[in-house]
Amino acid sequence: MRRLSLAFTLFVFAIISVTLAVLILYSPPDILLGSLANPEIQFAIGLSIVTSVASTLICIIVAVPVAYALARYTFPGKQVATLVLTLPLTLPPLVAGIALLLFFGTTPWGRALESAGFAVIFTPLGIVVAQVFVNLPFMVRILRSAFASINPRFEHVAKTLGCTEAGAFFQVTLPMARHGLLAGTVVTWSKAMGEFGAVLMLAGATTMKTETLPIALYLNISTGDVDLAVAAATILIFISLAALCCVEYLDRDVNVF
Amino acid sequence: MRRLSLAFTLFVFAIISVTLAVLILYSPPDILLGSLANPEIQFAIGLSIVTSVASTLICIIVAVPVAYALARYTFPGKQVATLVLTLPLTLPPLVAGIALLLFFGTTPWGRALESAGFAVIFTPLGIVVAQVFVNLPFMVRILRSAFASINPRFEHVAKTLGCTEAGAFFQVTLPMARHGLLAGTVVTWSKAMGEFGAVLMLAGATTMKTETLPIALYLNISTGDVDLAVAAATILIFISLAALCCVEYLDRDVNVF
Amino acid sequence: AGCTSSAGNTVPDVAPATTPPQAVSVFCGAGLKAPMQEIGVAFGEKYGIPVEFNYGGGGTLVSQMNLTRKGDVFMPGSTVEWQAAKSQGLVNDYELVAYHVPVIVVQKGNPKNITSLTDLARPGLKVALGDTSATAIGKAGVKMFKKLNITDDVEKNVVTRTPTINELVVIMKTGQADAAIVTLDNVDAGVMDTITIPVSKNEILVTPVGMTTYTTNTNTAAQFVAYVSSDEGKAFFAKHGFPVYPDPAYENVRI
Amino acid sequence: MLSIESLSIQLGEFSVQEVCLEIPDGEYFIIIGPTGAGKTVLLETIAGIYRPETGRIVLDGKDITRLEPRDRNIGMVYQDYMLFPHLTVAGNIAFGLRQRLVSERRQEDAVQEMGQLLGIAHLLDRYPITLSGGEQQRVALARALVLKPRVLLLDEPMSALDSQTRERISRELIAIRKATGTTIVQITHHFEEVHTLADRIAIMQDGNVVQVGEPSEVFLHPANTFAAEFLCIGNMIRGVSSRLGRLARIEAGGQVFYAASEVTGSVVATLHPEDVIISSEPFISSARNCLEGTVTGIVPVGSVVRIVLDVGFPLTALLTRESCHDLTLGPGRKVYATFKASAVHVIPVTAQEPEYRD
Amino acid sequence: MLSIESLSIQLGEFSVQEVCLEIPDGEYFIIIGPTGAGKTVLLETIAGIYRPETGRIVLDGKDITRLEPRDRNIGMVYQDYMLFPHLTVAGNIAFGLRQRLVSERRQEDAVQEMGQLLGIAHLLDRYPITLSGGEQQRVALARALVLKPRVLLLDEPMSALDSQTRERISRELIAIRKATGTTIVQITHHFEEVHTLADRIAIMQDGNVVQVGEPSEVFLHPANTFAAEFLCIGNMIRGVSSRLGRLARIEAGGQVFYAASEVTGSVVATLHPEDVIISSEPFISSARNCLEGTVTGIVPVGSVVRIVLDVGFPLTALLTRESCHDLTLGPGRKVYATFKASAVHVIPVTAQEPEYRD
Ligand SMILES: Nc1ncnc2c1ncn2[C@@H]1O[C@H](COP(=O)(O)OP(=O)(O)OP(=O)(O)O)[C@@H](O)[C@H]1O
Ligand SMILES: Nc1ncnc2c1ncn2[C@@H]1O[C@H](COP(=O)(O)OP(=O)(O)OP(=O)(O)O)[C@@H](O)[C@H]1O
Ligand SMILES: [Mg+2]
Ligand SMILES: [Mg+2]
Repeated sequence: MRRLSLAFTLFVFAIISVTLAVLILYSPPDILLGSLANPEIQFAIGLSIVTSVASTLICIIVAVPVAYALARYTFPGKQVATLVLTLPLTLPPLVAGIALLLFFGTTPWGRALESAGFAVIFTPLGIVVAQVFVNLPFMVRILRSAFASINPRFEHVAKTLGCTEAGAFFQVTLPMARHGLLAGTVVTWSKAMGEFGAVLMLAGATTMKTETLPIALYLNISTGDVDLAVAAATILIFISLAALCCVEYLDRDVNVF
Repeated sequence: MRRLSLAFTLFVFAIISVTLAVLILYSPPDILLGSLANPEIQFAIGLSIVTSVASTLICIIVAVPVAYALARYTFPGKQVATLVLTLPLTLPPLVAGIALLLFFGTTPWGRALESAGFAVIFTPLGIVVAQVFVNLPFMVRILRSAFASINPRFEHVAKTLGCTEAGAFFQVTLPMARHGLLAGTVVTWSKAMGEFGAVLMLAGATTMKTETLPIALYLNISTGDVDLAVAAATILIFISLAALCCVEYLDRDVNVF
Repeated sequence: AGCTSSAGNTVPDVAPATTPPQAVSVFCGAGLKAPMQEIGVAFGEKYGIPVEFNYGGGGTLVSQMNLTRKGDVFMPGSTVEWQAAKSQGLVNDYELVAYHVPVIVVQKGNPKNITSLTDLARPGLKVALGDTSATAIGKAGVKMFKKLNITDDVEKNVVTRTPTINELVVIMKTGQADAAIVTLDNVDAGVMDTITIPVSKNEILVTPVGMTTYTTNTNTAAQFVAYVSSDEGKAFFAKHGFPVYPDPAYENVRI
Repeated sequence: MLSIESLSIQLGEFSVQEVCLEIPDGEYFIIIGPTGAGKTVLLETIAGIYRPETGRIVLDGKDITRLEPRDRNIGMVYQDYMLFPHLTVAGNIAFGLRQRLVSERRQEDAVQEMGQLLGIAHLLDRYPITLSGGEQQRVALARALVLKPRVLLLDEPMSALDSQTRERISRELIAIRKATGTTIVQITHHFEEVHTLADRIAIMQDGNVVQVGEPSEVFLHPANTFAAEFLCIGNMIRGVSSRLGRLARIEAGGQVFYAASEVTGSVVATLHPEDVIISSEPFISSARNCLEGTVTGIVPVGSVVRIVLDVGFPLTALLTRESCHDLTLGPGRKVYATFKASAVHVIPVTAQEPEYRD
Repeated sequence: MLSIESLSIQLGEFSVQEVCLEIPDGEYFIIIGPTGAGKTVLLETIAGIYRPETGRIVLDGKDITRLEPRDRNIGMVYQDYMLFPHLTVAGNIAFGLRQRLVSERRQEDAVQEMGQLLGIAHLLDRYPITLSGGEQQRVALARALVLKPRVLLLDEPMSALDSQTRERISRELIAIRKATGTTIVQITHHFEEVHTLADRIAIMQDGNVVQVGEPSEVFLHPANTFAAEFLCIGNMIRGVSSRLGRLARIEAGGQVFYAASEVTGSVVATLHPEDVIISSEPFISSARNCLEGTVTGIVPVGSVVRIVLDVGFPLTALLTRESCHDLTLGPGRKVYATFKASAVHVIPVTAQEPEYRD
């Protein structure tokens, strides 16, 4: 068992690291440095980081109560709600973008939002909205499982020790579900960072306005410029590396067995 | 707490269902039925289902031991392995596709595989490979968290009751982690079903050969046929609905608290 | 080496010619799918040689060709992509097949009363255009506006620039822009009106077809290129609303 | 005053039925009963973990049945400890204080004090999963005690402790009750604790409270054969009772003895082994029963010896080792068993009652 | 034969040090010790859950120290039960049988039989989380017993059971041992179980085995003051001993008494309360110590009464209620306490030993 699973790990590790290495080595350092010096790329990096962090935070804030409700409470229509909240998972991002465009562009609610100053179409706000829409179901699904794995009796006990319902949740269930929460955050943030299709549809690809790193990269590919695209991807990999290091640091030592 | 989280749930439910409804209602029923009668779409549906199921199975088979090793064992280089195995999460699919193309098209290993009959470039096999490469890190990350949440003492106890190490894993840890496993499977399968960029790059978009439903949808949009594209997306939604119903059925009642 | 997993009558694409005949692998712009699919069928019936299409955006196809050295025939949407491929040594000579004619599309009924390119410079309009580096249509737009000297005014109206024409169509269909410049074959007459651009002010694109430099399947590839650029092949383009090359109306188009 | 008014709770197939209890302020009330009787369910309902179907829980005149657990001012020690695995021992103990927004400093002091009191001060930085059973149990106790609640519910709070530690903690509990007037309701399987701690006890069986009373009273006069058997009253003699003056004349196994009771008919007579005196010679007095029998078994039980006689029916007596030695008892030896009529408690056997079995 | 050969285990700051035990086939061996002494760690190491630092575990001449747990043929009941939450009670009990590829039918039969034996047959379809503490404990027992292992390790297997159920299960354990010759190693905090079940016992303290021996021997002759205190030997009298013929003459609190011992110097003399006879008149004999004292306390403890005297030092005696009543004892009453010199056990007080405290 130990030997087998370590062998699998080594194998997958080898494949992924070779693939990433091939990718990283493909772009000569001068192109990489050149991209980094490019103000358009710099803007894209900044925009990507800001929007992905914002959308991940929104996902966490929204998904936590939703996942909790789905895991703990019974209410009429719960099964339907569970299904509907998982459905957008399969939507290809492009279609999710079309759906959002239809929703915000053609429905009265969408127009009402727009006239209330919440303009999302072709704006940086749209990037965040698209990322949230695409990633929220992931977060909800992962967190729901994490909450469902925790014995609700701990919350009851916390309540007899003086907690409010919210207190019990934040002090007991959430910390006990932290593995799932971290996994969900990593998945959500990573997807937000790499999100492309839906963002492109809803927010457009306006240079220095709604151009995120993946879009910059796509534009480069579209012009047939693989080198520049790979350079952008390399930058993305290094950003992820830094972020993941932080998360792993948070996840370290939290096994209290 | 209850009221708040139910309110959030209702809100998210409303937004998602309206958005999906707008999308579904957008394609008139006759177009939908027309697409379903189209042999190209039928082929795409079949190919999508077959490849997504295959890649999900492969992801499960590979990710389970890897996630277990990362959650349980200590070995030299574990931290590096943990990071590298999570890194591809942020790669936009298109870049993942490029990386795979580089790996299989330009490296000696890739060519060796090809001459050994494992041809992935522009073949249906490539679809599966692309999906696995893109989704494996998701599965590993989610499963790792699920395994880390389970007290290893249960495995020890199982071993004193006569289990081998593998037996203890399959009979105790894995069933106890079933929530995480189901979440990972749903996420992986959904992503595989909707995967586009990496598949397009590696496997191409050859009609009746490597054309999955998301690619069919893309080609339809490319030829200006948005209606057909939305019809394809609607079909995708219904397939997901059916699949998710099954999973929810499996996930029902497994709370033993 | 064999491509055992491909279906039906397809055969290895790098192996020496054997029976059954080796399929022609065509890397084809996604926008050309409708006529090309039919040409593939007709060619197969006529010569008994199967055709395999790999569709994608022009840039994507160039990247794939660059990395895999696969594909016998390259057929992008316009000569712009051809130049990109040529600069990387992937292709050489081409035959011209059809025109991609840029047109202005406006919302059904033309509510903003747009009649010409210069109207796009009118303040307050919402205009969606293709990306200037990634799309041929974007590049064409730049040239047209430059000719009319309205570049800055139009730029103020641009709400988005998209990396492919696909998004422009969706944006028009969902009503997010008042006008866009797309190619004629992308127009969906059911939901939008078309304003033609006079040839003199237009930057018409031409669709080329040609062999890749590295193909080992030279004979069949040449056969296919010849077929597509024959009148028989061009007829399929005409059927799908493409003006075919050469067309006297577009005589002085610069390529 | 904690009043439980005809409380019923349903859990799957199991139900607690119409339980009524009145527990005055500062009382040490102990609940005993066989495993699965519903003791834990009852206590957790009082704490607010389960919602009762019907009935009320009233504390100091206030109906707390529907109150949030946190507003009840009731502390509980759980049978399975329920320590929070993600908090250290100190974090667990301070958990309730943190909810009350007690200052950090005072939290620390209180945790330290509790740690000292329960002998877990050296474990404060550890996580519960690394503790031994008894250590976990003391942490669970500390977590409840530190809040100084109005009512303390203890579900087998010392089951994992050795007798020395148990005694020390019992003493602390008594001291706490004296100092603060806390009402304590405890579940235990240790009769010793019943004797040393309880003001009153209740016996539960199958979701019902069968008997409530002072321990000595309950041990002397069990309400029915179930209670008598559960309390391990050594002698339960099945017989037929008839009136004889102010006594009951009981015939059993061909012998006759007398009891201070008015019950007649088919009965079970209970008699504590320690109330039986063994002597070599008969020892006649008006107030006493004296039966002749032979020794059939001698079982040393800790510090005392259990002698089983056959006097027509089996009769058990409890002697100190010294007395046993002095009497030179041995199997087959003929002896006399003397006991007071007032030591015999008579329980009528009703039709519904299940057959007494061992 | 199970031999533990200088086994050491390290867990965080705690360590079990150089434990040596020899447990012959079919023995009922009980380990006692205060909470946190390392009993569970020792047992779980034998079962194979922890890896020892040094030392060997040898079963029937075979070194099993590095063997996989499943190859040891050792069954264990865990203190915290460790039932699998995702399996029903039946699934839990059958778990081990499934590993041995026993046929479905025979699994079911075995599960049914165990269910009957332990009174949990009605719970077979339930999930562990819905069970009461005692029910869970019996499932844990069933899960281990059903495998009929060569050695059975029981970690406080009856702590959550009422005394009746405990007695019944003790009887079953004895019967199983008789029928199969299983070696049983049990941890308990109940001295009663020690007396009724154990062939031999070991006392653990702080990771060390302090004393091993037959229960009667250990209770009469505790190895040191810690053991004496832990065993709750009622009288521990600190004094100074000197030789007088074949006896030890012990001076304590101004009084003198004699013990059959050869230990001299600073000592602690232990004396079981049940070995002390109380009488109204002195009662002289050469073999006995007879001290005059006054009654200072009378504590009824279950079926007996604990009398505390002041004879210059505090001295406790145990009487039956009857005797206590007959002697008309009351606080302040002057009485005589008589005990044999052979009943007094003398423990030398060494410098290292911690001060005896209560
Ligand atoms: N959620 C539940 N569903 C079904 N039955 C339950 C549930 N919870 C408890 N029970 C049953 O209720 C009965 C009483 O349980 P409870 O825990 O109160 O017993 P107890 O008196 O505390 O026993 P013990 O002394 O063994 O702890 C048990 O038979 C138990 O199986
Ligand atoms: N993983 C660990 N890390 C550090 N200390 C540990 C660990 N596991 C156990 N200990 C400590 O080892 C000591 C012995 O534990 P053990 O469980 O053997 O006690 P025990 O004798 O069984 O006590 P009890 O009667 O309370 O069950 C305890 O003080 C405990 O805190
Ligand atoms: Mg209980
Ligand atoms: Mg223990």
